[in-house]
Amino acid sequence: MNHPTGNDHGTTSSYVIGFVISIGLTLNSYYLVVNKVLAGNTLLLALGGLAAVQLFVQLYFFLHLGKGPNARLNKLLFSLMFIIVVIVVGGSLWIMKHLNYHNMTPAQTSHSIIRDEGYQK
Amino acid sequence: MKKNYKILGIIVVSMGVVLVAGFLLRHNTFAVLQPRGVIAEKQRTLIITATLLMLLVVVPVLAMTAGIAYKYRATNKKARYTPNWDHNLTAETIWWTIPFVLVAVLGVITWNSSHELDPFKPIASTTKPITIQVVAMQWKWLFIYPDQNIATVNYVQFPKNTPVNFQITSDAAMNSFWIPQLGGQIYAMAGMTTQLHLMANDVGKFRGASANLSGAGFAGMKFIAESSNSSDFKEWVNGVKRSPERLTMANYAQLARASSNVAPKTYAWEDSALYDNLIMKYMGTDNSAMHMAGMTE
Amino acid sequence: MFADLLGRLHLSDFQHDMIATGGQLSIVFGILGIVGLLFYLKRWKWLWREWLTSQDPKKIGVMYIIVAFVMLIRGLGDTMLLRTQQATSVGNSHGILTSDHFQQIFSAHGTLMIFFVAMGLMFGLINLILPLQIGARDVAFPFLNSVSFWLFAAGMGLVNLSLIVGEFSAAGWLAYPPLSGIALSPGVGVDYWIWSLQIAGVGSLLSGVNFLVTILKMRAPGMTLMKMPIFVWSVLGSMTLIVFAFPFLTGALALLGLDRTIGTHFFTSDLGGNPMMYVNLIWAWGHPEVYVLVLPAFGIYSEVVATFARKRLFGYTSMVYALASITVLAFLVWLHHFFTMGAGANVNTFFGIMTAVIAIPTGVKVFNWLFTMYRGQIHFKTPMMWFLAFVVTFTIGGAAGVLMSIPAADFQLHNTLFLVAHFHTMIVGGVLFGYFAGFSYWFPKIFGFRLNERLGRYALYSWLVGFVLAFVPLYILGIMGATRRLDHYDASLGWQWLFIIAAIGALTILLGVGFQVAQLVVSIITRYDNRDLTGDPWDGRTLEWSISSPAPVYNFAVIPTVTDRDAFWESKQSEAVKLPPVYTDIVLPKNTGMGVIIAGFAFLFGFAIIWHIWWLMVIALFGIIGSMIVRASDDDTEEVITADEVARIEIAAAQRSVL
Amino acid sequence: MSHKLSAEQVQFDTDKTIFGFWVYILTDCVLFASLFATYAVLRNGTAGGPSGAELFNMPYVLVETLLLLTSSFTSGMALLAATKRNKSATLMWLGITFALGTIFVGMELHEFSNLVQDGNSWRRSGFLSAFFTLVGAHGLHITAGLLWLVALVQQVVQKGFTSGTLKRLQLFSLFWHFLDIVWIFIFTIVYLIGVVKV
Repeated sequence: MNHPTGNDHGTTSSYVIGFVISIGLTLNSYYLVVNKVLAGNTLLLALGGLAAVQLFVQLYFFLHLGKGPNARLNKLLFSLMFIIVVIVVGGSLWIMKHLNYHNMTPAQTSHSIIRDEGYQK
Repeated sequence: MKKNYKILGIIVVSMGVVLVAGFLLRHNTFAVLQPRGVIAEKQRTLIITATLLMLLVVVPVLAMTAGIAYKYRATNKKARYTPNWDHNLTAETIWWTIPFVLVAVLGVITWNSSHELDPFKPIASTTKPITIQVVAMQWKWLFIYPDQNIATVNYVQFPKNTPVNFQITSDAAMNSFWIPQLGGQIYAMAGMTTQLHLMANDVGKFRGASANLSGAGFAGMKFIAESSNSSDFKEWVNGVKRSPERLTMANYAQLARASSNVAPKTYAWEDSALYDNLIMKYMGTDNSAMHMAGMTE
Repeated sequence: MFADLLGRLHLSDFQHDMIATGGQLSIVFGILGIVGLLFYLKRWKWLWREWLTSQDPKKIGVMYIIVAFVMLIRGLGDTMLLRTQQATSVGNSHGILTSDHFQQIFSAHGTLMIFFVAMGLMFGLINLILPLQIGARDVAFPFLNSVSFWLFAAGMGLVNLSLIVGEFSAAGWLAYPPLSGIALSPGVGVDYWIWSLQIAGVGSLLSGVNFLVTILKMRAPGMTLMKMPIFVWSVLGSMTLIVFAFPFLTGALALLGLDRTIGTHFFTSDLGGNPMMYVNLIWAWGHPEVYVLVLPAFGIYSEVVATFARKRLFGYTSMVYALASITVLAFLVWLHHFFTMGAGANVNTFFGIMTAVIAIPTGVKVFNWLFTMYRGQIHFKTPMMWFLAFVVTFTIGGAAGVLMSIPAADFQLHNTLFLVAHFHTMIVGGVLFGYFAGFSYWFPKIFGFRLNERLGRYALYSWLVGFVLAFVPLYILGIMGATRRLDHYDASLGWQWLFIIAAIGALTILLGVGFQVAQLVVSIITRYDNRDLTGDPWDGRTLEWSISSPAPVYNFAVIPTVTDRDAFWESKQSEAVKLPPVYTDIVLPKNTGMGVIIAGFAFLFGFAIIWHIWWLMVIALFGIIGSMIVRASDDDTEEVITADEVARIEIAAAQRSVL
Repeated sequence: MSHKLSAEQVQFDTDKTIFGFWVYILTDCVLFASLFATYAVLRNGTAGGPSGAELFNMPYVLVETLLLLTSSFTSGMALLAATKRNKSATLMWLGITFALGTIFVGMELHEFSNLVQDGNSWRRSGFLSAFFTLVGAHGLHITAGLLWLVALVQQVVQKGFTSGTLKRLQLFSLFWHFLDIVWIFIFTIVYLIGVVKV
């Protein structure tokens, strides 16, 4: 059993690096939005990407996901949680988008059904 | 030998029970298995084929259970006993692949049937479809005929062999619009329109009901769907046109008061925008083209 | 002023109609009877010291099972009322219940049976047996375990309190909005439902975390994952499902609670709300929940079949893969509960096919059980009989499930009595039979004597015959187009005689429960002749049979080292001479009343929110936080059992086995 | 501990508790995921009322985000100081973390009260209900963290660096970093994407 050495909780430098990168990422995404540098789906992808990068930066530098006595189990459970959240939240959004057939007028619905589901009218 | 008599006895008794039950059931109408509509017929064949496919696995499993349990009972000294034989690759591959194949076949059936029997998909037919707007109220069904300018409660009639486009909404709790002998059910929800496309093959009266709990009067939320040949239908429509009551917004408010097991009623001319107003009432004005400011309070 | 001091609680909330008053009186007099008995026998101290403050998972397991059996009896009482109503309410007669009361009863029936009977039996058996099977002395977080049980009991208390004051939800066991919204259900019923499930749900989530960590961190040395008993694998799968699915329940209930209490618009039909999102969220938890219940039952079947066929479990690895794939697939199927909401053919097809795919691992497990029996020597004791009853019912029910996984077929069968019969086959045939098998299989290990075999078999026959009589008519009625939850139907439909047979079936199940109670009483009376002296009554294979019965408080005097699967069977076969054990001091958690106190505050918190007694809610909240801080700063939480004390207990047990 | 537990046993218990707390944090992630999913679905349900673009004051939110990020950093510094058994440094960093956290909650409450005064409370529309509940749930978690921090500081002062206080400091810093990660997603999904006309 390894006794509680310093490396389990990172060193000052690892915290500073993580902190600086996170600030950079936050300001970057803020800049993209406020100055309208990008728009539409590309902006969404950029923001999503920046958020994901900051997630993994903080997981590594602040939460030390990769280090410590339970490293392997922590990573395994985190990825299982991540997959389940992606499945259920992504699935829910997919379902609720499709349930929007009801909010359109019947004419709009029939048109979009043919487009989505590929029926011949 | 005593054990064998007991098992035989059980088998004979259970066969007897099945026969008596079959005899007693001969008068009942099995709505799901005795369809009168195009959609319901396809759904019945689908149910029967799927059940037969399933029996391919169920019957062998039950037989094996009985056989193995009987043959390898502890008192049977002749049976082979191999305590440590705990895996066999061929056997395991067999019972991973058999269910896989069965599910693959079912998958194909599921893909085809879901697309073909989608309640939102209009029925391909040469005759001109009739549109009926359905409103699920506090424990009764209101049917509005936008083209014929009539409305009815807990009773709907349409000509046979003509596709019927139901546009369904609700004015209170969530319900489920279901006429078992004509086709599958679809939920009726407030503030939105769901659709159901059915077509009756021949003349008859069919029981319809709400299949989703919607409050105290839920059990009384049933209606009669009747299909008639087109001449009788025209005659019926003219008859309803002459009925004294008119379905105005005021009349509707009175009808909307909670009541159950309501006897069928008919209304003549009605406020044609009623159905759309009901949806707008819940919609608020955000994602709908028409800004009905007055309706949002 | 005094009136609003109690929020919306008024005297009138204590009055009920005739039948509800029956329920009210049975609960009040039941409690008074028990309290009176405790005073008469002067057993209050014993109860507080031995049971209420116990941190021993075996005692907590027994309490779970007691609560579950009491709730089973109340649930079956609801069943009899429902069956009587449906058998008599035809044409112009309206049976014995009003519609609203009928709807409250089936809502309570569903909620009690799933959350307090099935979850109660599951956590009871897991608490009793899991630490023993992995060679551990305790669960990972003993105090958390005690708090979880008492939160479970507080939730159960709240549900039953609705019989005494106020009413219960009439919107079904999953309370779909807009019916469960404040507009259409203005009463306190749905609030009772929400807050009893929130409190019990937090307890279940904490137990899930607790047992997940116990399995992953506290196995005996040498017991790698692939050497664990299969029941432990099934519990690992079940706990993973709890840990990742219960937050969806907490979220959905919280949002519905906010809708009803402070006027938010999550699931209202108007002002931007979306009731369909509730249905989606509740079933994102709902389907994993039914797999949470059935996986441990599968684990029990594997243990029972291997032991009573005197054979190693067939295909251990493929059984583990089957469990793992069910655990993952459980999160991919939830839309089959609302195919009829009309999400379009592509969405319906995806979830339909994924639902059918789950049948593959389940089918594999059944074949593996059959081949465990193949070329074995099968002893037909009650646990084995429960397994055979399971195979018969579960196979048919499973086939009905796969049939309804096809969206177009489900359009005709959804929300009918066919669906009701299907999920009862799954839960009674699969889950309940499994936990009854586990209960009679491990009873000697916990209480030191075996259950009466003959009465056990009578109970099984009554349950099985009763089950067939009660649910085959429902399958038939479903095909006839009978929807669920009907408190009245027309005479012309010719359904009544089928509902009467179903009522007879329910009575036969009640007879089965009667036999189970008789079995318990007779076994206790004749416990001396049925004593389990060796600790291994069934010639078992796993570690729990390697210690004396009833299992001592510290479980293992010396933590065993495991070398292979079926650790105990291997050690019995090997001739290696066993060195006399060297006993050491054992540290066990000290009894504490904090679990009861925190759950007591949670009960008050729930009661206060239901009745909008805001001052009481704030006090209860501070009570919970305060108790946690007091517990956190208390360092003297463990006690020691000295080595010679352990030696004395072990020697006494050894002498008993020589008798 | 009233009796001698071997150092190995203490280390095993600490790792077990931290692992258990990590599993709890994963369940909290799933709870927030359900709130995010509900927010995403109800985002357009403004029922004629104002949408995100009209309500959110971006510079204000940026300050909030940087405050929380800094307090996450300082809680890391506090843990490092604790592992070096430097009591005064630990208390100093914990104090800063507490201050930043309190300012963050204060700013959030200020934003909420402005919204409510302008008539845009959680009763106004589905979108606003989802906004208040998601951001409010995070705020409640932060407040619970601050309460916990007070109890921790009091324990460090009274008992110094026992294995118990060290363990609880590690748990607290895990919890605080987790909350900062949740805030990253709130900042991106609720505020940034909310302001963009999508």
